[in-house]
Amino acid sequence: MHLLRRVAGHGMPFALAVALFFVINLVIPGYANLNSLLSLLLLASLLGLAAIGQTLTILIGGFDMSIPAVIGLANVLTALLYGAGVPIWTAAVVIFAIAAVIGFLNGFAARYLRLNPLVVTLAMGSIVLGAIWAGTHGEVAGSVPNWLVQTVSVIGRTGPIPLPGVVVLWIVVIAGVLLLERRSVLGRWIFAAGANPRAAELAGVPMLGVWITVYVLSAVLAALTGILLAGFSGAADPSVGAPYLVTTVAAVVVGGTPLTGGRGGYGRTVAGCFVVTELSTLLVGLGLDQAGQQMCLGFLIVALVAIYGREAPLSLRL
Amino acid sequence: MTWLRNRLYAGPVLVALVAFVILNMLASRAFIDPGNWNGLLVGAAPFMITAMAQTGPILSGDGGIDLSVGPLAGLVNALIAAVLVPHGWDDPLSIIAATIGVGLASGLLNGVMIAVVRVQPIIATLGTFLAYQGMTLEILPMAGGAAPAWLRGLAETHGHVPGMLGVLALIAVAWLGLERTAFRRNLVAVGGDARAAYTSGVNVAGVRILAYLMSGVLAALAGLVFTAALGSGDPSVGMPYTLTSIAAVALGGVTLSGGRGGLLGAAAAGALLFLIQTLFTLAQVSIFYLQICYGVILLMALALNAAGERIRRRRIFAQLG
Amino acid sequence: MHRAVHHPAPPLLIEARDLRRRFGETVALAACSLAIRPGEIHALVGENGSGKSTLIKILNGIVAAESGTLALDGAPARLTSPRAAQRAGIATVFQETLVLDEMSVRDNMILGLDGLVRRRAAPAREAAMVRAALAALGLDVLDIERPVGTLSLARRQLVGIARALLRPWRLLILDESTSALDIADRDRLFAALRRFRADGRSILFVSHRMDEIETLADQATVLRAGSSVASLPAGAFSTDILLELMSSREEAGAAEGHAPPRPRRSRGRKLLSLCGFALSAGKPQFDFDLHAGEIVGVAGLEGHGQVAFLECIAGLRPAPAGAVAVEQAPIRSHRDALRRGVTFLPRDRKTEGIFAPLSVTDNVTVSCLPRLARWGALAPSWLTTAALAMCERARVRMTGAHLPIAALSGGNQQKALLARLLATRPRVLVLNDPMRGVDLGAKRDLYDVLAGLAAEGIGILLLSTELVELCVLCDRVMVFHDHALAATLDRTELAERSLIAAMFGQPGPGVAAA
Amino acid sequence: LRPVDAAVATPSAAQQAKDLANVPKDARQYYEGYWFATDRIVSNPLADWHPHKPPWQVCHNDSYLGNSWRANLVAELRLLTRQLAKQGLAKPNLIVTNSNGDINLELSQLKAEVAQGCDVIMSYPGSATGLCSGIHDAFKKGVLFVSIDSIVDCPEAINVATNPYWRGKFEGEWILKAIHDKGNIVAMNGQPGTSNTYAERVGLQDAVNAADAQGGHAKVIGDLYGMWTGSVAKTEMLKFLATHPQPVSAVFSTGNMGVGVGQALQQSGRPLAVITEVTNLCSYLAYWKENNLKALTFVQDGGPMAYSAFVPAMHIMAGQKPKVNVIFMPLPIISAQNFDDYYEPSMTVQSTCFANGKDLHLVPDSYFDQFFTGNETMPKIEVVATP
Ligand SMILES: Nc1ncnc2c1ncn2[C@@H]1O[C@H](COP(=O)(O)OP(=O)(O)OP(=O)(O)O)[C@@H](O)[C@H]1O
Ligand SMILES: Nc1ncnc2c1ncn2[C@@H]1O[C@H](COP(=O)(O)OP(=O)(O)OP(=O)(O)O)[C@@H](O)[C@H]1O
Ligand SMILES: [Mg+2]
Ligand SMILES: [Mg+2]
Repeated sequence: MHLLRRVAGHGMPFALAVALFFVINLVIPGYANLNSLLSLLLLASLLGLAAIGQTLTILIGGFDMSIPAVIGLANVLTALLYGAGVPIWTAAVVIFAIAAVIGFLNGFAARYLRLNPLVVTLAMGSIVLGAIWAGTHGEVAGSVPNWLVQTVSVIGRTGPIPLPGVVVLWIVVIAGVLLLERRSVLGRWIFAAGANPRAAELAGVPMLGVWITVYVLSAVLAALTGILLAGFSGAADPSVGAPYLVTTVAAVVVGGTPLTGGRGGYGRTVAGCFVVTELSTLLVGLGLDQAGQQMCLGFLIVALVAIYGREAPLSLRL
Repeated sequence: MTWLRNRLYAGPVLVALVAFVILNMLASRAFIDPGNWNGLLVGAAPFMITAMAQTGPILSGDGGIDLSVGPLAGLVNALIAAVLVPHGWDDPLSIIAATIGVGLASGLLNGVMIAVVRVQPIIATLGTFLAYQGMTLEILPMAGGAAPAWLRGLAETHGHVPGMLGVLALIAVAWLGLERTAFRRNLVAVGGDARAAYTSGVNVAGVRILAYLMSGVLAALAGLVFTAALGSGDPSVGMPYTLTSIAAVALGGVTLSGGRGGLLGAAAAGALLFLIQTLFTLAQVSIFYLQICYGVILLMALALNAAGERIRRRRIFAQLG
Repeated sequence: MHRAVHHPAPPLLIEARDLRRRFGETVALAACSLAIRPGEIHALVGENGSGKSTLIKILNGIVAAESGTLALDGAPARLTSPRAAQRAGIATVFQETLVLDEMSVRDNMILGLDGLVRRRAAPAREAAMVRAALAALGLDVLDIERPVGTLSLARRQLVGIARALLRPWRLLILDESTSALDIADRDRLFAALRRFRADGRSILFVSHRMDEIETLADQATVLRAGSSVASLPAGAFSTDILLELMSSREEAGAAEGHAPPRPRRSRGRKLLSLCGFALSAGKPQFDFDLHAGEIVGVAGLEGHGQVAFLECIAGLRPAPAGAVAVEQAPIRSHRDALRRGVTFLPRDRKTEGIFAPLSVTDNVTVSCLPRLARWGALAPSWLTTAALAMCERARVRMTGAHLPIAALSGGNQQKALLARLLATRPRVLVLNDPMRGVDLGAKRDLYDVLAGLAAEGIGILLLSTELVELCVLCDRVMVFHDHALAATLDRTELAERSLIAAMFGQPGPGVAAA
Repeated sequence: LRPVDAAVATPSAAQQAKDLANVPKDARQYYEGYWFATDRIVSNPLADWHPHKPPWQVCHNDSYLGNSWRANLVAELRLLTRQLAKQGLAKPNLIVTNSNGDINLELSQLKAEVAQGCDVIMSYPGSATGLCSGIHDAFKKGVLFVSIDSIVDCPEAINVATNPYWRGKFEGEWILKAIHDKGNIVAMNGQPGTSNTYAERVGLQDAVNAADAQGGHAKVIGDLYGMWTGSVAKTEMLKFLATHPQPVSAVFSTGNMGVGVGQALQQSGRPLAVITEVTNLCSYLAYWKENNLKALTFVQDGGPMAYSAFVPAMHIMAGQKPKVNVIFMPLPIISAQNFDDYYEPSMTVQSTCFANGKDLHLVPDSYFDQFFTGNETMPKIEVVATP
């Protein structure tokens, strides 16, 4: 029974992602074309990049609710800096640096001061957003380089590869994160830290270091998403990250990574990203309005998790 | 004595609350004028009630949380203004019955999904969060509808006595009553260590479900209060209150891993959040800085509570030697 | 084999027949039968993972048996939850001391008697009931409003037992609930148990300590690999017989199944040194040196400072007075200790030791990853090799290193943790009661492992609550009393008697000159 | 697609006549379908109400945080207040509150403003009905409440806005002409639950229904919600296009989303459709120029919009009486004909300015005269460009 759940949990999200794709093709005649597939990939990859931080922080037993704010910050700064004539790469470095600081503060507060990660990152998010507004009053002039727009465009290409740059980037990043999880000291430490913090500490895992590194990673990747979104919408907007609060968490849990930490991984989240994107696409395809979409999405998330994301009963936790 | 010990956790937030009342008074005469107290109370009540609604689930531990608090309040507001009243069910009995009924139903749904189906609370309630939002829009696609006079009366004064005071008093009495029962002990036990509670014979699932029922009813009451205050329905009224309720519980010194705290701290923290904002309004500080300030205060509160907790533990171990 | 069958009257309090239960691939109970008569103390013995706790979980309705029958007073019974079991008159103290640290002693004990909202008794009566139950265990002194977290582990375990006594019970089940008790508490408990037997109530008693079973039990049922292989009356069993029955391996060794005393070895160089050390300011200070190849025992009644002593050495808490140093390098933090090769084995395996969801490999290698890695990168094969090597040394018995460690029995989990320590290439091992709740087979392995390590020149500090263990294994034993070093008994003076004397603070031979 | 006009019942002709009785003849054309924004239009709302004496404390009660449209609105109010102050008619500082989407909070802020001694409260309300009790308090205390661009359904409030229904219908009719009454239309709405969004959408629907009655074949095949945010609009549009292979001949976009919609079409390999917008963002004009769209947009920067509401407020504070509580006005329109009067080469797809052209007035000040009785001389104010 234990085993069964584990097996189901492993295969399920991936099977689901594939199955859903066929379902969409069935219910929506004419969906099967390159552009549809490309925009699915594009949207999934934007979500995927934003969800890396969420996955890693959840793996160590935390949470990152500041992702939307950091996305917004990076998005705005990209336009502002580049618009002000700063070379995009310099701009990127500056943005990543700022993001890193935010991540550091998150990790430090959550681990060293032992404050609840959920609330800490919520608070940090509200500080960051407030700062953006206070700085820009919502008026974000500026511009983004054309190639960036191309990178995040469905019809964009990457050299010989017939895929938008962001998708290629995502594929590379996926490989990177999976290697980090499975084949690096940090990766093993992340899982230990999440599985049993007290034991990890006694076993000599540098907990503070791990937490700070993970939160810095999370913030930096959120910033990357923010930069890419500047290219996606062609303009800057502090609230551009808002949708990613719910969707990143949804992607992680639908992928089957329990919020209790130490189990799961980014591979599952990748599947989760596809499932979430496909679901919302399907609902749009079925012509549901906002109200209907939200209701269905709500029930679907719970239903899916109830199928394979259930917690062990108390009696087995004794 | 025990009564006091069980409430020590709320000390800091109560102090802060008093401080902010004084600051507000200094900031503007308007705040002192009794004519405005009702308005203030009406403004603060939803913060307080949603905060209290959030407390039960968080106390019940194992990552307990109820994201659906805000949307449920919104849904009740829409139901009253756009369904009950238009159909002529605008007498106190049917509206209050409906409110409590919806609250119980929602609490049962969340509670069963979490305690019986064993879906992680944050996910289960994320589901209902989205669902309720959708239903609200379905019922009430745009602001409208109306509240009966008696209901609007809750937001007015009756011979210098704000109606809202009645609502809050009612909740307080109910909770104080509940605290005298075994429920609080069971809740704290389940939140502290579910395995210990289970093996010593506590009906853990039952306690969890009760906690979410409590949350549902309180959130629904918040919806009732919205309807009284707005005198109408608005599909977007509930949304912001999920986050503020979580923030308030954290501010209120309730340990977010469950097991320690109560409604008092949460309610006080809810009022505090409201007073911070009024202070900014009175002091003419830009809303932009309010966002920053919320964040900073929340962090500071967390840090303080954690520090207090650490001191307490150190004392414990000092005794242990 | 089933004694119950030959004894029709008086009616059996509990009769379980051919219970079977699997967990995934592991068979926890194969064909387990148990018959408990009213007014008897019934011992349940078996190696780690032989199914004792599972049987008890079934008697509490925590897990359900897949097949087999359960009868109370001769009538078939279905127990679906601990609550139902309590109603049937079964009160259980589980293996882990499950109490709520935040809560007062009183609330901890009343917990579970109430309904969801209905209180069982008025506050005043509650207090009376609680005091009565505590008095039965000689804890009348305890302030019942005090948070349980402020009590020592032993006291917590006793509160757990008192909580069970508070229920209206006819069968009291103790699953290794004496593992943390010191002699004084244990004797008091046993006295109480005998009283209960006298007024016709029964006790099911799980322990890995043969001495306890011999002194206490009227009847002993032996589990092997999930099957009850025998049930013998008081006269009919002895330690050796039980060992023989429960161990699949036939060589049931010397008295108490312990290895023969280690031959005395010449001290190596000085590894660890304390000077002017005291457990709290004001207490007499003392110096201490740990030499290579030495096994030094640490003993004391629960809560007399010996654990704090270990934690200071492991850098887990600052030394109140004096300095701890490894070859002149001071130890101020846990990281210092690890850097200097001082590794610590915590007492509570479940909460401080294992990473339950992770594989044995990950559990064993977690402490030595940087050494195995090249530029932070790891190949799985490197990890597996290292893990297998260490498990080999620690005699871990398992089906595969890729399995989650939670699927190992407690004893093997313990060995896996020892393997983790070895993987760090330690110079000093600080072990906090490593044999707690480990069955004799596993113990024998662990003794040999420790002896071997000492022979390799590792210094070992061993805290144990089992005096025999200390006598057999250690070159000297430091005995703590009232947060001070009461005595240091040398190999020549080591005997249970002298140890007990020192633990109770009576000046015996070799009392340390502070 | 859910029948969109389920929630509101059309009042009888008699009722309409009664409501519109006091609306000036020349303005009536802008009042069609007013009932989607307000239950009824009150005649002589301030008959026995009297403004406070100057100097006035001017206040603004806002509901939404952070976009440049709102920023311009508040900035303009500040400048206008200063103009009054120069004439000794007002205190120089503008008191501003912002509830960031929390309606209950906005209500208590409104009450606080009344208590703080505001004499004129301008507002961009977050709810059509939620503020009424606060507005009533204000009214009783002789405080004027003027809502800008978004209508509140309370008898004591003065609303100065464009009729969202009229806007939606106007766009709808223009689209239908542009696509010759046949083809598929996608509605990119703002935020679900807001009355502007709703009324606009109904306006479109009625236009389409009317055309179909004349034997047209146009229909609305999708309702998307872009939250007035480019990236969201683009995301929703991409998902929609991926799942709707049928051709899209026009998009009805309601503010700040035209560029995102267009990009989505292009990137999904679709021909650029007819696109209407309601905000005159420079970025949209730049995009328009780049791809020479077949497009249309209203001119309604936040600044000029604030000014348009401020003028009637001054009429009232000067002592004149409004004939009705809802003042609807038309808006300038940018289309192919006058595109060059508004477009400037400096505009890019990223620029956040508004293309207001030469004249910042949305309507000549004289437009409002017809809504008032009495001829008290009102203070001199002039619309100014916001920084
Ligand atoms: N919840 C569980 N999930 C999976 N396997 C389990 C579970 N509980 C017990 N087992 C398996 O059943 C076997 C018997 O477990 P049990 O706890 O009864 O052993 P035990 O006799 O109590 O051992 P110990 O002396 O260590 O307490 C164990 O070896 C374990 O593999
Ligand atoms: N959730 C679980 N999954 C897998 N195995 C489990 C689980 N829970 C318990 N077990 C196994 O059941 C066996 C006995 O469980 P128990 O908790 O009694 O072990 P233990 O008491 O720690 O062992 P010991 O008696 O040596 O201390 C152990 O081998 C443990 O690994
Ligand atoms: Mg056991
Ligand atoms: Mg055991």
